[in-house]
Amino acid sequence: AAEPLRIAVAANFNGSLQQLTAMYQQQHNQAFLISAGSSGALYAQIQQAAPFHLFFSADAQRPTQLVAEQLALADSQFTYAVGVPVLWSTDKQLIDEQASVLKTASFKHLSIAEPRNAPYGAAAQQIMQNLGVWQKLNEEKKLVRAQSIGQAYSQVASGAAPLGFVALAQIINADGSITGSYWQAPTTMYEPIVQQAVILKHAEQDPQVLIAARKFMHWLQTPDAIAVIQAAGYYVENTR
Amino acid sequence: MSITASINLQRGSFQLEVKLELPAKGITALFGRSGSGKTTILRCIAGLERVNSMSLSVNGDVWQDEQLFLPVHQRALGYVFQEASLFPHLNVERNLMFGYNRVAKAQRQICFTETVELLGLSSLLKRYPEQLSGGQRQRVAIARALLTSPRLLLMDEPMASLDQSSKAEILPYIERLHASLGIPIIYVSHAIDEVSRLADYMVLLEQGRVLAQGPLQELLTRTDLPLAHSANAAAVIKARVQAHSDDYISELQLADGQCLAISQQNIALGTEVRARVLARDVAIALVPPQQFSVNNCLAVTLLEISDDPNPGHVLLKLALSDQVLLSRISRRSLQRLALQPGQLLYALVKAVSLDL
Amino acid sequence: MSITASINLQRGSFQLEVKLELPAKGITALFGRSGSGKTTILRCIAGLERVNSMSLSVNGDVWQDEQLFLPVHQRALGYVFQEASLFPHLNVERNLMFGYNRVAKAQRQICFTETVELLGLSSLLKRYPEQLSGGQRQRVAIARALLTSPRLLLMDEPMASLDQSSKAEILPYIERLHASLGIPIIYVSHAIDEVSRLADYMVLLEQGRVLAQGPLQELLTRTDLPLAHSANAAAVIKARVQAHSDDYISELQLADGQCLAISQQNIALGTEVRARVLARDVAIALVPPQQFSVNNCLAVTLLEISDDPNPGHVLLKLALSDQVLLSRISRRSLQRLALQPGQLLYALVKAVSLDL
Amino acid sequence: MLSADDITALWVTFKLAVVSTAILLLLCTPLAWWLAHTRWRGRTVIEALVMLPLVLPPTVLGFYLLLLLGPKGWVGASLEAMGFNHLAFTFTGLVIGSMIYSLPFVVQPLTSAFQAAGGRMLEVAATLRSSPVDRFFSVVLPLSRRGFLTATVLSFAHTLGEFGVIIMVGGNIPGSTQVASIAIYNHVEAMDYASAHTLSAILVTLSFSLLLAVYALNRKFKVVAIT
Amino acid sequence: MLSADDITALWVTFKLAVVSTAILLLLCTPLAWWLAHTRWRGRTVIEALVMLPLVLPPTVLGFYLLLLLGPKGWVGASLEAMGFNHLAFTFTGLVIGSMIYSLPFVVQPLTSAFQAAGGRMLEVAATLRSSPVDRFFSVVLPLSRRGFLTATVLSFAHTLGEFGVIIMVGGNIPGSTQVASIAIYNHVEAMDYASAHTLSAILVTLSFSLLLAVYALNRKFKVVAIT
Ligand SMILES: Nc1ncnc2c1ncn2[C@@H]1O[C@H](COP(=O)(O)OP(=O)(O)OP(=O)(O)O)[C@@H](O)[C@H]1O
Ligand SMILES: Nc1ncnc2c1ncn2[C@@H]1O[C@H](COP(=O)(O)OP(=O)(O)OP(=O)(O)O)[C@@H](O)[C@H]1O
Ligand SMILES: [Mg+2]
Ligand SMILES: [Mg+2]
Repeated sequence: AAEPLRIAVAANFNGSLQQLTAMYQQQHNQAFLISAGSSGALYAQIQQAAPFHLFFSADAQRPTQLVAEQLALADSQFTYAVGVPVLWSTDKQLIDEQASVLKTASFKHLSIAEPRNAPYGAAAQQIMQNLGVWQKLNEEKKLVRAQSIGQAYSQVASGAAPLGFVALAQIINADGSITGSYWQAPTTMYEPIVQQAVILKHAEQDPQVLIAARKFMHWLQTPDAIAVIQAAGYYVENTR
Repeated sequence: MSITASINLQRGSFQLEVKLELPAKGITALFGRSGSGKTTILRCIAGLERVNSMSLSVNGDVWQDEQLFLPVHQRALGYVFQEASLFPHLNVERNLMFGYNRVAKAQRQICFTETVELLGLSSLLKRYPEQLSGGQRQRVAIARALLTSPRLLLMDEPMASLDQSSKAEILPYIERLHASLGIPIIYVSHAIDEVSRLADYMVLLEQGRVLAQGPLQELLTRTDLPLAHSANAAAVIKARVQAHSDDYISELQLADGQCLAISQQNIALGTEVRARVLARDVAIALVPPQQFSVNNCLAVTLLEISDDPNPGHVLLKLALSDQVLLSRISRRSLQRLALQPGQLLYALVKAVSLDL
Repeated sequence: MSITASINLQRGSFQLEVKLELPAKGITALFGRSGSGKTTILRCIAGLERVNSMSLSVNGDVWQDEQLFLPVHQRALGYVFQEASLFPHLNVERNLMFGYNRVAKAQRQICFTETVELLGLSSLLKRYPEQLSGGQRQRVAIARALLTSPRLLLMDEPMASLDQSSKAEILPYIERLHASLGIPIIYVSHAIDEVSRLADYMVLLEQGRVLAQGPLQELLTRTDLPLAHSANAAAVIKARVQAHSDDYISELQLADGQCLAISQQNIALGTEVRARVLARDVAIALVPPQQFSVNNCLAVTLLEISDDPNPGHVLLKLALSDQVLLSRISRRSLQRLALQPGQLLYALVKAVSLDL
Repeated sequence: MLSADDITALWVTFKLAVVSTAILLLLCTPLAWWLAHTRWRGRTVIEALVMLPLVLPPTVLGFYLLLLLGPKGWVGASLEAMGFNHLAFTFTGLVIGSMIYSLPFVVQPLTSAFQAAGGRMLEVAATLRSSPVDRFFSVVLPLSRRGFLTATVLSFAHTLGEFGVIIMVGGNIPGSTQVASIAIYNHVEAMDYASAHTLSAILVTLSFSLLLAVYALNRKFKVVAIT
Repeated sequence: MLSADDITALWVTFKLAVVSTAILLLLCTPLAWWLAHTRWRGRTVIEALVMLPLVLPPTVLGFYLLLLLGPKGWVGASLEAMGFNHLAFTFTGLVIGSMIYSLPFVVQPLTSAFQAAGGRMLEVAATLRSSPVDRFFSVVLPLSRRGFLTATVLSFAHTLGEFGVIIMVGGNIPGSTQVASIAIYNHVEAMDYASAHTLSAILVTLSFSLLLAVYALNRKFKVVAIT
């Protein structure tokens, strides 16, 4: 197709999306233009008529809101991935199966994404609240709030913060292994991190594009694509 | 044709209030003590001070009045500032070219190479101002102003940091310029000898006010003004070149037929010249002395005897036909010779102390 | 005790190569054409030019040699720059205070208020430099340098933009300072009259080299040097104050008993003084003239007749007992009087043209 | 090593820095001149206003600019009403955004330089028949060269690095509004540190060479001491 | 309207801006003096290096700083070895981070100012018994006041607004390292535009008043024309 599909993607899914589009491009000769950013910024831009065709948000709230504002097509909204928050450290010993380190609080800093803007941050907060350590850690000013889950990862990976809540997708190696120690919280401790995508109104301007967009969105829900997403460290619901 | 200016300006406690009516030809000296307002007047004429209650016309062209303010760069003037004020980012040549290039070719009346040569700048053209001595800088500033071929030249103590020999080279050049091109010059100087040599007209300033203005000759010999009482008081005598003798003396003839011997001048016979005679150089005799080196012995009438600031001195005003000569002698001599106004005397002046 | 300096420096094509041996008392004049290196010498002495091959000692203290370089601010000198160079961010008072405050109280020898008064700055203290006239700025610069109570004063044409009356006020003050405090002064000037009045010692410069150096009297009358041939050539005669008469004349006695009348001076009887006699002011007679205003008629012997740059003039060197007098007369007079070396003559000098 | 997008981003970055610095210099020169010479008392207000773009976080400033330049914004809507496109997500929008953010870096040094370069030399030039415009180019410009250098270098370097405004206004569209700084940021976010390091190194090296050239060129000219 | 955290953030912001600007001025003055007066040819390299913090995106610069200052970084590890704490996520770290980022804004204007303020006036002061240090304070400082103003204002305002470096190095801990700019950004991201507008307005108003005061104060002193 002549016109590339313009995708706005939450920065934390950017890597996986690149992989997916590369695959899709080979199979279907479809060109893409991918703009990564924070979901909040992308949402504000879409409101200001940014020329994006697809929006991969890091949450469900913004796509829903765009649909409500009639800036996105309601029938296209779907959950492309469900994020998995993990407590992670580069130190092999630091985190045990019970994540008792959270209770002993024998660390200087713990990095999380800002709970107000980042779903992973919100999940981290819920997990720690469930464990009853949130208030104490917060008051002791041990919680380092990164602007995004990517920053939280950087802070832990650099060693500046000894541990932090990151996304499983960030720490999982190509062979499925994980460096350092980690703890995956039971899904009951937090509201699921539902990451939704939606086709934007802007795509309707060109029927060709709309068709291509729908085709790509459909492909994302095929086992081929799901396998890729799962391998990247996400949980995927198979239902719409 | 003339230059008329009326200026009224206040700067702090200093008030300048002058009305000037200057001849449009020749050199006008602005003379006055430090702080009397000389620079301020030049700045007003150049248009560098924004004064509302001011009018100025040059040779009939109005440059400034209530309605009009001709911007500085449209006034065809040359200004030599009190400090050399060369452009630090340009070398000497480009400093000189700055004004030269901004004058239409047709209006250029002054030759670049000649000026550079005469002001001794040939070897300095590639230097930057910071590599020049004080006197060299000042010479560049003079040349730079001249090279705009101005219709009016303002010079603020242009010779202050120049040595005698440099002055002696530059002064005749300026005189010549003004003679051949008829550029009127307004010239600020503290050196009365420079002024009495150069100027035709004079404005005496005191604390922002004009004390007197008029032809140089008149002002120099007015005993009610401070000039006649200054150490270098002088009179200027008009005479005609009559002969050049082979002992390097030129003979000048005065209106009444008397002769004045002066060191040889390179001037055509018949030309009218002005000889400057310092009051201190004139001695008085009742009879012409004999076997005496002094060549000039002029018959004069004593007009007036006035006191000098120094109580041991008196100033004599002498009539030399219709011109006036000044003589400063000691009170002791006055008494010894029992001089009285109206008396016929001989004024003795050495040929070597006469200047044109 | 003396000031000795040996300087060797290259700036572009200009080379300065001088050895100076100046008396540690009195005023030394640096004299030379524009660009001859006067300012550069002062800068070297002040330590403002970093020159390696230079040595300088002042009154026995070494300020600079191969090993040592005393930084500028540790040299107890005062420097009046060729341009006033006031601090633009400080008003006059704070400009003056700048150096004054940086000298230990015990070392202050110069009174603030007196200096301010004498240089006519009292009413300007609150002004900023940009609100001053050129001459006012220069006066501030002089006062500022003096107020550091220097042990050596360097003055670069300090009077260039001052009028006669200001000069007449400031010069005696400087003379007095130097007399009472014994501060040696190195003084750059183009004005030979200023120099011959002030200086005791003189250095003649030409293109970065010393043409001659020595006591003023000697250099002024050396006919092989340009000074004696300049328009203001003068001799300096030592004499003793003998009487003050009531017609405001002071009588000076020369070594051989002859007398010199001069306008009244406020100097104690018996004091030895120096009278400056300009060559152009001395007339020659074979017999003393009668009924003549000139008061001084000195018996002299003609020592030497030399040519002057002006071919119509000659310069006579006259012996007045053991001192030397110069006289410039016209060649015509020379021939008319048929003067010969060895001849006894009368030198005539007006009392009013004598200066101390 | 570098993806095609990275290379394009580098190209866009330098284009943006050059264009916005050049326009800024053009526009701010008269403003700075006026600030340096006016005696109007309200001048301080303008000086303080000029600094304000620095005070807001870049992304927030970008957000407000987006609101202004977008189709619903005052500027964008006016443009659309006149038949043009609105400016959000365009290179023009980017230029406007980074110009606003770099405004203080240009106005401040130029104002300082102009304050120092006025005075006597301008008077001299005027008496040498130099018109006001001519004076500006032949006297003020050369005497305030250091100020222009500071302004240029600060604005240029700052545009290279800043992306808060740019990402909001430009939308980070590869090939048109994606700049190197965003690309690096994306690499970091995507934990592709190798690419981030490489692109950073290239950006830094290129900028360093450029700055070095500018400074060296500047020193080639005579350093004029204004004493 | 404002939450307690917002108020603390405002306080931290101004504290950070004041502290880092003050230290920067102290440290950069000798550096700028040296740059202005050395004849060493390598000087251009230093000048170009000083500008580099601007070239990298702030968050990326912050990332590299974090690597350096954290417990595994060269600086952080050395500190810990000496028994101190590493600097990541501390106010000290914040100060260091924003100092590095504002370095060019201080060095550049000061260097320009010092280049202009040298020369004759220093010579005069030296002949008036003023030692080099004394000269610096009594002559150079007053004559380069405009340069210091530019440096102070640029560095101060820039520290108020920029948070890319700060958030990485400081960790955005409410009450200790969270600054106003991050708070505003968070409001925007959380689509709480009302709070964003309010906090922005407060930050802008406060800064504006401060800048106005600085400029007005500056004009109170005599404006010195260096002609
Ligand atoms: N802004 C000002 N405020 C107060 N007085 C001022 C201001 N500007 C100039 N003056 C005064 O105006 C007077 C005239 O200054 P001007 O420069 O014209 O003097 P001048 O005759 O050129 O003296 P000089 O021979 O010393 O150069 C001076 O007394 C000076 O102090
Ligand atoms: N950087 C330089 N490069 C080349 N020549 C220089 C440099 N600096 C000074 N000169 C030359 O050195 C000579 C001496 O300068 P200096 O200032 O000492 O002269 P001066 O005797 O004070 O003259 P003036 O009476 O004009 O002030 C001058 O001819 C000047 O042109
Ligand atoms: Mg004047
Ligand atoms: Mg000199």
